[in-house]
Amino acid sequence: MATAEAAAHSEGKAGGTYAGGLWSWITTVDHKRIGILYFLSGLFFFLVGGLEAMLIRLQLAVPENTVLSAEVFNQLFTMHGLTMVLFAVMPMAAGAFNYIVPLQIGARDVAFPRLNAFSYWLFLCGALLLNSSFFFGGAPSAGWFAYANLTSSQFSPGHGMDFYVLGLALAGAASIVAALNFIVTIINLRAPGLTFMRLPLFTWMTLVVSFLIILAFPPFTIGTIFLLFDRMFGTLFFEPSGGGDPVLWQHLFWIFGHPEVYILILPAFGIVSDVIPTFSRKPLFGYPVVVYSGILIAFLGFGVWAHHMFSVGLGPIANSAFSGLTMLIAIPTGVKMFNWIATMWGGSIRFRAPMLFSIGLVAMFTIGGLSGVMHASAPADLQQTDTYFVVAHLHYVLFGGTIFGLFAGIYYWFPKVTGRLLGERLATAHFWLLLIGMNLTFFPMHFAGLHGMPRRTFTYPAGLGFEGYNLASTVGAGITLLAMLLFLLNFVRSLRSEATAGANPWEASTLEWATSSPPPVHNFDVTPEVTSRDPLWYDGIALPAGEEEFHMPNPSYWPLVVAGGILMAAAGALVGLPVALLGAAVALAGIYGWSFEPIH
Amino acid sequence: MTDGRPRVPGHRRMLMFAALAIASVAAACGGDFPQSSLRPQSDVAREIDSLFRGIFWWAMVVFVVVEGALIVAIIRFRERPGAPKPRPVHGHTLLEIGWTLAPAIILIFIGVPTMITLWRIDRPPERSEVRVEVVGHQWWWEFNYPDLGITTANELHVPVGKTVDLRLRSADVIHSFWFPRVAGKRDLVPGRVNQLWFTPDSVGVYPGQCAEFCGTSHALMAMRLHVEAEEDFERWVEQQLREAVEVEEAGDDPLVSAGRDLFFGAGGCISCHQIRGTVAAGILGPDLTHVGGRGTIAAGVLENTLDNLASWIKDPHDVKPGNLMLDMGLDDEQARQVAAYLLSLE
Amino acid sequence: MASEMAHGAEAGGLETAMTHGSHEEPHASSRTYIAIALVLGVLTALEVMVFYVEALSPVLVPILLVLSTAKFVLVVGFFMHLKYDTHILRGLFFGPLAIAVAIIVAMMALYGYFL
Amino acid sequence: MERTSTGVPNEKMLMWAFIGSECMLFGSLIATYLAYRGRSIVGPYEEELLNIPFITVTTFVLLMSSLMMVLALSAVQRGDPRGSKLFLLLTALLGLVFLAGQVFEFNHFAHEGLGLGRNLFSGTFFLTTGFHGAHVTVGVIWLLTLWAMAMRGRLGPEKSLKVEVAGLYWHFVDVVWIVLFTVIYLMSGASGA
Ligand code: HEA
Ligand code: HEA
Ligand code: HEC
Ligand code: CUA
Ligand SMILES: [Cu+2]
Repeated sequence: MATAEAAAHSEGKAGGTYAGGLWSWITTVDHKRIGILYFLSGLFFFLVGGLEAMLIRLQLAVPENTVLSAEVFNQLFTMHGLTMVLFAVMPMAAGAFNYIVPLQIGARDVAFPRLNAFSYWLFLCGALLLNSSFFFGGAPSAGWFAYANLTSSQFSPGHGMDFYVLGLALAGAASIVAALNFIVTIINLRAPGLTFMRLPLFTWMTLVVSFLIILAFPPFTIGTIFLLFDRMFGTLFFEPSGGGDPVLWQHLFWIFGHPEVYILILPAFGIVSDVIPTFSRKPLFGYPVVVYSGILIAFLGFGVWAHHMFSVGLGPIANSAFSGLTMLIAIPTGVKMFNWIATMWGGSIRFRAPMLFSIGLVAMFTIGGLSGVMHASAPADLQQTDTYFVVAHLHYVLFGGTIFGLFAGIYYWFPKVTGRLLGERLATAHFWLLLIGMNLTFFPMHFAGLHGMPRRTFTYPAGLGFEGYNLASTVGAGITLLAMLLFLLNFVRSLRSEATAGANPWEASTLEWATSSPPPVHNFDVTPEVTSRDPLWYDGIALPAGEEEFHMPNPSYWPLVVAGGILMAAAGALVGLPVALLGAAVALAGIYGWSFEPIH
Repeated sequence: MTDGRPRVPGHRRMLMFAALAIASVAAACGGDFPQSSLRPQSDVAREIDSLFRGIFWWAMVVFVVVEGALIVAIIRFRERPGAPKPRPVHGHTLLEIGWTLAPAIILIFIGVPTMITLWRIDRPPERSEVRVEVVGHQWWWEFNYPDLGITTANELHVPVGKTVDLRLRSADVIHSFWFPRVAGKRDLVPGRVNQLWFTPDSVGVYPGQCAEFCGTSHALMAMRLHVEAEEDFERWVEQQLREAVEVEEAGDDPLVSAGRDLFFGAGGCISCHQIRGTVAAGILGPDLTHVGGRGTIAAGVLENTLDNLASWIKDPHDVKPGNLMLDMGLDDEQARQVAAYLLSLE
Repeated sequence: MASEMAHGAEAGGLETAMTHGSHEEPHASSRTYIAIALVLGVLTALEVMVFYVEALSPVLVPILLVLSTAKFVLVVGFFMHLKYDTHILRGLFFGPLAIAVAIIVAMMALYGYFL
Repeated sequence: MERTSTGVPNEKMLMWAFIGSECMLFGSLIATYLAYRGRSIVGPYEEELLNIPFITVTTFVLLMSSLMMVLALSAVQRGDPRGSKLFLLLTALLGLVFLAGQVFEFNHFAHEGLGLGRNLFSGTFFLTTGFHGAHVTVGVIWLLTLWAMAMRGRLGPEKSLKVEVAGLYWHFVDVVWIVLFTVIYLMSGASGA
């Protein structure tokens, strides 16, 4: 198709190739490179979080185990939750936003390339800051939602909670900045003819998720700042002795926390909405409905937060309101499931790795969704909350949903990014092992929970009937680990293989497949004009003739300087005022350097 | 990263005792799952259970439909050589309406029973026959019966068939009160007073546990519920109302009297514990007036035997990491003496 | 009143409009801005007055809500130009604002304001 | 100027999206302020401290700075360097006056015994208004930067977008104060829970 010409074009163009070397990565403002950085960092933290999970499972393999001390165990599940949610899934998704979205909308880059680099570096600073707590007296250990007043300086005297506050403040700010960038990019940089109702679903869900991020993170930021002030300056926000209400933290956290779980799942929904049509060779069934249901899920997501608080004692009025609103979300989510199945229906399904994982998502997420509805019933949840039943629910939606969706995306776009296909046999083995492993790990947790096993317990006594379930979970976790090792093997091997994928190996329909694999620095030699929803399938693309003028932005190290300054300022809160002031000065200098640096 | 304290093989041995204790409870009345929410023994727990079972079956229906359709689709429409190119269907309005309405209808069947149960159990009880004030501490439970003037710890005694009306509050951080066999959870939130009630309908001993992460030893913050026949409960009340000295004078075992001296003297125990009728009036730890009569100690973690008591007193952190009882530096012999004294406090 | 002002701006015909390479409606004139600032000042004065009038205390909150909403709308609509900008920008602002307000109201309900 | 799908410049759209996010930030602060209103268990209480006449004056100052801001923008767009410089400086100066008022108020409260950790009112009040003050501070720095550019003749009509975006920010900060002034000060009599 158009791609061959595009590829041929890029040869002759100035600025069509990347500079090499470490410095070029550090100063890069190219969305594709930043996407790769995001993804690799996310993958790294996925491994870290996975390792933490393995230790958790090791300790819980048998009753009254003593592999880990209580203190270490409590740090591990806290950091496991935080790492997976904020430093594995979100950056891996951000990697895909960065790499794919500009390609899908026919843009040369995001709207603010340097801001984009800044988001990445700030995220990395936040992640490293939080994880460094392991080496400075212990990680936070109050759970990923860190309920007050256990987090007060009285009950969490070490620095763990300070790292929590500061690390997550940086990561949160980074996410907000990145999301703002994507909102502008998607609204403003679409190729001619690419109307909103022609956007690929992944781009749509990126847009929706970006809105969720800019709206959900601020309440959490405020909550952490209250906590910081309570801990450092003696305010009373969560201090019962001064009239403060620890439950306020729960509200602020979950006003963020519930939308956050949709921040985690919607990118995966976007991916499978692109993958399923490709591998069924049929356009997405009910496109507008799938789009609107995504928006509706996000919107409703702001009105259900107290379903995490049914046992707090908010009273029957609040509980029934939140219970009912929560159940409503099943409707738009179900609609998505049904439209995906209808897309396959009547298609010609190729079971390549991306499709396997997409089907896996539909199958597994449904289970997690249904246990979600069981939670949504407030009285029923009084028996389930804070037990392993919740742990089962959250892993079915997060592992069976998000992780499966992300792997679908990894297999789908790996050839676009590298020009190479991932090995199909290892991929298939990875899929089946992962499916078996995760079910063996997380399905028994439903029973453990209903039979009375609380979560976040570093040990459990024999005799309550939990032994079998836990052993099964641990074995399952081992299988998951094996599956992941297969993936890593495949990843490394494929990187070394020959680049034979071509522009559009899956014969997909969206714009990112119209350019070469990997794409040239400027993505498209000529901005394509789009005339249909599936441009590469039904003659929906026109490439205007002639040369086009464009400038790619210069590399810049200012984003890194500003992020570093902010990291220093944050660390200063722990180390001392001079460091904080110095950091602030560096950041400010960075901002001025940045503002007056020529872009092109 | 462990704070320099030696790793504890003892900890494991101790828990074994608790395990045995729990197993015996299990054998007595719970089948294999003595702490299961699926084996309800009270009005509230039964109501929640039947609500849950209803939802469960609706979920099964959805599960079968979705997974069934998925499996049919991937089998029927898998790629076959020579098959024609699929027709590009873009949607179907009636179908969309159908699969929007169907879940909505199912949700009505889930939502209405939910609301009915919610409004029944989430309001004050119709009768309030046994009132208990529960105070959560890191990591043990204090039970006060304001009408009866009783204070005890970690083991809650109630008469069968009477509505138990609990007021829940916390002395430090958030805990959550949970006896799965008789009721759902309710949090103990500092600065708030919560309510929970249930009417147990069968005699038995049921394990329960703190269900909100509350710090290092959250996992070891268990408790017991003794649902007793009316007469047994009254006998227990009478026993609890007595002051400790009366009981204690009965025995003049040398071990006991040595232990008593240590308890009130060099042991330093009275700075934290109360024994009514004596000078011991500490409030940081559980009331020990009738500790000898409890089935378990240290919040349901250890069976109440001489050996266990002695190991607890000798090294409480070995059993329960991070717990707030101080290691008073007693040696084995002394610990046994104090333990013997405590066991005499029935 | 709002529409009159917009009209006045057009009638004044002051071509302060800047084109960003796109079609853009004319901005209001300096005179309009000053008029709006005056109105804002008056509304503020009214608010403070209402605060001090004992007799109005039962309806203090509704009145204040109306007055401050009016100020809010004036600044956003004219100073921030939203009245003339594309609906996308309006959505970008009023969508989040609606969610924020809904959450504030829900929190007030949860903390016993409407009981 | 880059082509955009909507005709709205990227920077402007970025600022509006950011303002949307800020709605949630200040929304959370206001929600907390209201949730905790009237729950302090030791004094001094808000009724004893809040000085309505004083704050009315600073409120008025901030409103006027918003007026200066639109005038500055219109001067830049017109290509009127004198007006640009004058109005930008005035905007920033009025902002500084407002900040000075806030510093004075905070000091006064501290003198009356309202330390940061004194009671619930102090925490919610200082953080809510303090956050707003921090926004004003950033705005003032930004405006002064623009003013410096104008002084060096580097702020012609072609740069008016820079001023417009800064203006959006500044007006939003003003709008937030309209809400805080009403909710914190004028509604202080109408205590909640
Ligand atoms: C990807 C993340 C994700 C997603 C998508 C969801 C989706 C849902 N979640 Fe989940 N949830 C979490 C992540 C997620 N959750 C996490 C991490 C926690 C724990 C946090 C913690 O405590 O640490 C949690 C906890 C949690 C709780 C609190 C439990 C407790 O602590 O007591 C509740 C309560 O209502 C809940 C409900 C729901 C519901 C109703 C949905 C719905 O959106 C699901 C909708 C989907 C379906 C229902 C399936 C498909 C639908 C159909 C096929 C249509 C027909 C269906 C019906 C008619 C029922 N979740
Ligand atoms: C996206 C989110 C996500 C993901 C993917 C996972 C994945 C896993 N989780 Fe996690 N989990 C959470 C989010 C997630 N979890 C959250 C939010 C909580 C709540 C935390 C809290 O209570 O505060 C939780 C809690 C939680 C608990 C409960 C802890 C407790 O309550 O005490 C358990 C227990 O088994 C568990 C297990 C696992 C396991 C075995 C996996 C596995 O499936 C992981 C598989 C991944 C890998 C195996 C990675 C590959 C690793 C390697 C290849 C190792 C080699 C690497 C190196 C040598 C560097 N998780
Ligand atoms: C610093 C205060 C403190 C001191 C001193 C102290 N204790 Fe304790 N004690 C506690 C606390 C707190 C608990 C609850 C621990 C838990 O279960 O987490 C406890 C629990 C106990 C229990 C278990 C009670 C039950 O019902 O489960 C016994 C028995 C006990 N202490 C005996 C002693 C003896 C004997 C001494 C003196 C040698 C002593 N304590 C000294 C604070 C103290
Ligand atoms: Cu108390 Cu957990
Ligand atoms: Cu939720």
